[in-house]
Amino acid sequence: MSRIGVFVCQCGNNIESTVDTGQVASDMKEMPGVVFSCTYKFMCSSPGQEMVRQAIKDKRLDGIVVSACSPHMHEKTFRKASESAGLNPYKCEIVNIREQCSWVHHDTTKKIGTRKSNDLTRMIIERLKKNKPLKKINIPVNKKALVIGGGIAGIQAALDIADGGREVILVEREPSIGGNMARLSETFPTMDCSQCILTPKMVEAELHDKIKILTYSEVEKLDGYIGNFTVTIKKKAKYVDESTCTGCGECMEKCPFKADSEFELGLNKRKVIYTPFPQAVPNIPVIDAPNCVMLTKGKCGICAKVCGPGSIDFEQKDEFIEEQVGAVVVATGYDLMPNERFGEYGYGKIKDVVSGMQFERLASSSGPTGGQIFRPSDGKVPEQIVFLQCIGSRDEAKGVSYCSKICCMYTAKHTMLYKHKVHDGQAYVFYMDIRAGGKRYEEFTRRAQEQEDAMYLRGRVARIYERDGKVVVQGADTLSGTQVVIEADMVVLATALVSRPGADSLAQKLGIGYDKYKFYNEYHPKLKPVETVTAGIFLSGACVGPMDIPESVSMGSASASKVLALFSSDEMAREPIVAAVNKQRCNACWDCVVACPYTAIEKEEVKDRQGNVIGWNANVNEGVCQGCGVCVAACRSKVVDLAGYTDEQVFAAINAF
Amino acid sequence: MKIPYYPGCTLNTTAKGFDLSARESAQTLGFEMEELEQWNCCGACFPLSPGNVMALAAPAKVLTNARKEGESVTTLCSVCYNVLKRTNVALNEDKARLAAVNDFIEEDYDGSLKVVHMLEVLRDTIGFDKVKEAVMRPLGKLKVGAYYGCMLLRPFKDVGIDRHEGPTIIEDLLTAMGCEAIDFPDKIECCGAHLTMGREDVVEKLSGNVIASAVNRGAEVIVTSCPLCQYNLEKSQESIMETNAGHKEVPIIYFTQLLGLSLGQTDEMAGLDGNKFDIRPLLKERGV
Amino acid sequence: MKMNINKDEIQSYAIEQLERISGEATKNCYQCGNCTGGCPVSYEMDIAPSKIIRMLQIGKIEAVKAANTMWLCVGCLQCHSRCPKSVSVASVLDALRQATFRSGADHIDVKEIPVSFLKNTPQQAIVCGFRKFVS
Amino acid sequence: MSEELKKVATGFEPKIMAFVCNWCTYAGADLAGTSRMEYKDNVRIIKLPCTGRIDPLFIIKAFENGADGVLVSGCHPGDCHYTTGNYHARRRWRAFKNLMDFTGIDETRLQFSWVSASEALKWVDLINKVTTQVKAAGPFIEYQGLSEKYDDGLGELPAETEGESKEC
Ligand SMILES: Cc1cc2nc3c(=O)[nH]c(=O)nc-3n(C[C@H](O)[C@H](O)[C@H](O)COP(=O)(O)OP(=O)(O)OC[C@H]3O[C@@H](n4cnc5c(N)ncnc54)[C@H](O)[C@@H]3O)c2cc1C
Ligand SMILES: Cc1cc2nc3c(=O)[nH]c(=O)nc-3n(C[C@H](O)[C@H](O)[C@H](O)COP(=O)(O)OP(=O)(O)OC[C@H]3O[C@@H](n4cnc5c(N)ncnc54)[C@H](O)[C@@H]3O)c2cc1C
Ligand code: SF4
Ligand code: SF4
Ligand code: SF4
Ligand code: SF4
Ligand code: SF4
Ligand code: SF4
Ligand code: SF4
Ligand code: SF4
Repeated sequence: MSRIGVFVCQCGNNIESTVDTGQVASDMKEMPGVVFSCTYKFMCSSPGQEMVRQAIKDKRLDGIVVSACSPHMHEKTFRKASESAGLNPYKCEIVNIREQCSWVHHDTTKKIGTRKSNDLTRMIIERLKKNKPLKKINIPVNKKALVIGGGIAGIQAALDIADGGREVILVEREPSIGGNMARLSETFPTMDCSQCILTPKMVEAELHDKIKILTYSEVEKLDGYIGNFTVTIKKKAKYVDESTCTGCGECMEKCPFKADSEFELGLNKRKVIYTPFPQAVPNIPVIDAPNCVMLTKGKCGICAKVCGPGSIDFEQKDEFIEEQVGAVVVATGYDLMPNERFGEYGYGKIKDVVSGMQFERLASSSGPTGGQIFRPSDGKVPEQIVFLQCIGSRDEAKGVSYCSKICCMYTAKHTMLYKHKVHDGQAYVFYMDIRAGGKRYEEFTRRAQEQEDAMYLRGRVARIYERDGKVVVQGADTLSGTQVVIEADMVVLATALVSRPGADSLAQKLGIGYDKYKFYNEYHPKLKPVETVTAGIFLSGACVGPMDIPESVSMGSASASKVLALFSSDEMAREPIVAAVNKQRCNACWDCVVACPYTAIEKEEVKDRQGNVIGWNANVNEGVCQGCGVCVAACRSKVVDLAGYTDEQVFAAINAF
Repeated sequence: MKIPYYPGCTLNTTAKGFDLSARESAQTLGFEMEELEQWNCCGACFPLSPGNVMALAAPAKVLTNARKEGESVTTLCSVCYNVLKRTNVALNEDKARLAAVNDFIEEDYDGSLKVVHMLEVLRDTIGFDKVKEAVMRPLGKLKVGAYYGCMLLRPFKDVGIDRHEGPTIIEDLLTAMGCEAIDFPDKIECCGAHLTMGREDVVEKLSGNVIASAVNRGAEVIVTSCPLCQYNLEKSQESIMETNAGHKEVPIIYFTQLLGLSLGQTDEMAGLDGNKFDIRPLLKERGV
Repeated sequence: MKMNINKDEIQSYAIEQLERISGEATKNCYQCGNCTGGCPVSYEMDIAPSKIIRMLQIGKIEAVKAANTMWLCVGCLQCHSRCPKSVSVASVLDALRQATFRSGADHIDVKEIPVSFLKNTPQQAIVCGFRKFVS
Repeated sequence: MSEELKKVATGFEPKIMAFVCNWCTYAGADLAGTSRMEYKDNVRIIKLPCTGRIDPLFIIKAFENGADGVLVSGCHPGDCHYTTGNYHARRRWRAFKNLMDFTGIDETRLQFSWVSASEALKWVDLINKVTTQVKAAGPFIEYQGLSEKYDDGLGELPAETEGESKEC
């Protein structure tokens, strides 16, 4: 038989005015298993709590029910009090007779309030009888972080974590970190040069003794859960020994073969042994294997001959590295929709129709034209240049329905860059709306129009074609309501920001969610913008959706602070409200596995003593389970249960209804 | 091999050359275009508002009769192709509409006919490679602009025989025939179509744009797949020539006529007499 | 020009009926102007295609009916094929023509068409012209 | 309903059981309290972490135990604290609605709703609406006696329906 104590609070007059608490206390005392009951004016006050503690000790209570305010108010208070009196905190239950009773039933005869309080308390007493003592789950935390993606967001996250004194592994797919920002010329809204603000950060990351950068690498596999991940990283062969290469560049100088530069987006060539750009970090070249004559045909080998330290190694193979980490920051960034998607704008065939990013390269002083705006077809200075916004964005029919958010801003920037370099040139912008919702952003786009003479035309362009060396742009100016034609020299498409190819497969490896555009899902778009549904995995930058540098950096820092908070103690305490499978009776139907929103349930092999697999069952990973209980309801064999909300507890409450 | 063929009204009257050259070319390429036993006018324009169910009756009748004779029907005229194919799609998409139309024409067509264009037959059934092999008179030095107009391409979802912004199917055929295919930006723009009734000024402008665009890229011949395009382009060229003495005339002929010539047909077989602007002087000049 | 915008016109039966016949929802249009930009005949139209939709959005169907636009549309479908919202102005204009025909009005008088035209023009142009211009 | 039952129904106060999620609806109901709103007193709440935790058996058991109506409410679709828990719940309800006929429970006795933490007013309206609705449907007697068999006044169930362990 239980020994339960019932404490009915008056809450000053808040409860007492419509509930006869004395009556409730004495009625409950009659219930089997209840050995003590009382009322008090303010149960949550220090003397109130002391009363509870005393009763637990004196009456040797094995469970208490506090009929008072909402558990969202004081459940913690009373559970703490119970614990200090030696009672398991999960043997303390709260009945809400204030917010959901005395305050909403205004009957001053107290009949209604008393009856309802009795009912509610009775239900919880019966529930309490089925409560099991529970212990907080302690998970050890491995205080090393993995950052995937070395763009500005990933670099920022890595630096902040490292500055917090924790080790970081930064994995970057390309030969250098830097991401898309490394390509930009000057950046809105302040117009500082991208390289000037990015390069120091890249170098800082390289030199930081807590950061290990793995370039030309990708995450192959991630196992485990918060605090305890095991990651397998594939390090692609660079054919250059990183430990001996001095970055002298002799090999690149002498390599006789060239290929299209990915970094320059086809506007320029690079050598077959290359770093993507001169400020690359690390400053170690890689050999583009499919284009290397030595690696494909066994001839050449010039780079090896000229390399002083003998760092070229044609025999190098891909390597797999395993690391233990406690948290992961995903910062894999974005890509741009290719120009080839847009038939009406020349399918990428008209040379003088370029993308916004290509224009960045043309405007960049380290770009293929040294910062001069020349048109690609014949190298002439464009006297009239047309910028098209929302290309592929906000286009349900042929592109994506979302707004890419940064193109309004960078287009305004482009018109300024153009005007600064071609003083008597005319820039036109076709736009649908100008979205400049950031600090000093509206002023920026206005400046482009008022001071830098950009002509903004509200409308879309229907088609672009070449005629007599001109790029003819035919569209509408909806403000004047007519079709307009501009015989331009060059056209820049502000193409949609899209997720990286393969973003979905990375998400699957990590067990995080993504939307239909393959952008990663935040746990909550407003209140948990850097968390994912998988505890311990955080998001930063444009892999979540289109965003600019200030936002990417904020998210990088936000993720870092989450990681550092997680790393602040050796163990992580978690509420013990988790599911568990009765493995003997599980029939491996995997209904729960499918249902769990957190992929917390694994398929587990059952082995005999020889190690042969003789069956399967489900197994809940306590580190991952969030305690929603979806699996419990999903299991038709009724063999999963949720601690704290077991079927038994719920049925007991229903039965006492 | 026999292919059920729907000529449509215009190919029986003003566009005889289109019909003739196509049938002859088919013979050479090893198949026969067998005219449907029973057919009526398709209506010549697809009703753009779905509320207009009655206008589907005529094309539905064509589809019904064609279905009785086979599983597919081939057309030459772009307009017929557009109307029949879209009608078929519309009837398949909306069974209520199908039932209403069936009630009206007192038939019970089930939507299972396949509507194809001659260009698709040449590309998909015969193969342009085979066409290439059959060429006896390579038109190597001829610069030909392929004019698609609207009806072969739009709406893409329902009729598009090729990418609707940058189609190449006719160019691919021209290349197989040994011509130099000229890409020009206005190849998918409208000729003015039925506005020829009452608004010739508009037709002259639109068709004029098409011709100018093709000429600007160096085209000496324009091929079409639509009698109305052909008519509008020819007529507009006449007025261009009245006002612009420097304009060098461009023969505007059906792609099947050029195909016929490359396959070695005589001028009569290719129906060259029906065209306002004769291609023969140009052929002579180029020595082909 | 000044317009009085009101609920009765925006929610009028005429607009509702037009949307039903045309199968197009005018509010899907976000006024990008692509249709106007690509329409080969817009230069001749009293009201350009995108403005037609705009006028209908604000309930001005009478103004739209009075314009020459519907009689100039060639049905080339450039508007529809390039509309980012898949709106077909051509269908709306077709529905407007249908509505006009239903009220018994023809756009051209058949008797006035010259015989030479009927003789020389391809059949399809005549059939199509009749369908577009007469009830 | 027979005339006789209708008579019984006059002055009849239904008992309604509500299963609500901890994060949205429970907090919404709390807000109704802090705002001192007033609503019908016929509802008794059972709090669960998520509507996804709710087993259809809970509902049947509630009816067995004398509930005249059952209310289920959680976060709005897309707002679930557990991201997709309420979608699972919704799918389950759809299947369950079909089952209702089979179990002999009138559809009006079971109400599903979404109430967020800020929708105190919606909660109040919902309770009032459900109460009126269930009142109109009259007492639920189809399952009567089912639980009475075991009724010792405390609602204890015999071991076999209760689960494995009996000790408390
Ligand atoms: C034309 C143009 C102009 C712009 N101008 C401005 C401007 O003026 N001001 C401004 O604030 N913003 C501007 N932006 C936006 C800016 O580029 C982005 O906000 C910023 O680059 C986002 O940084 P990120 O780190 O999130 O992503 P990215 O820069 O894309 O970096 C992601 C990194 O992750 C790596 N990666 C991807 N997948 C993997 C993988 N699976 N494994 C390992 N590594 C991976 C990539 O190689 C890359 O290095 C502009 C954007 C464009 C397109
Ligand atoms: C009409 C309207 C609708 C909105 N709707 C949405 C929406 O739907 N979704 C959305 O995401 N955002 C919305 N927002 C924006 C949202 O309100 C803000 O983003 C958010 O509230 C900002 O939070 P904050 O903490 O920065 O500032 P605040 O909410 O302003 O909090 C600042 C706090 O600091 C206190 N304080 C100020 N000075 C001092 C001082 N000197 N010492 C001590 N305390 C001080 C203030 O009292 C206040 O409590 C809306 C805004 C408006 C105006
Ligand atoms: S020559 Fe050798 S040391 Fe110099 S950059 Fe090349 S690989 Fe490195
Ligand atoms: S071996 Fe390859 S990388 Fe080296 S110089 Fe030759 S082509 Fe270039
Ligand atoms: S940011 Fe501007 S240009 Fe880019 S998609 Fe949005 S509205 Fe269009
Ligand atoms: S100020 Fe507000 S209402 Fe105006 S554009 Fe900006 S966000 Fe929109
Ligand atoms: S309780 Fe929720 S999170 Fe935990 S295993 Fe079950 S479904 Fe997954
Ligand atoms: S749903 Fe139940 S029976 Fe099926 S795998 Fe999960 S625990 Fe096992
Ligand atoms: S193209 Fe479409 S969305 Fe744009 S204005 Fe025309 S109808 Fe509206
Ligand atoms: S279909 Fe009509 S409205 Fe549309 S582009 Fe063609 S002519 Fe213009």
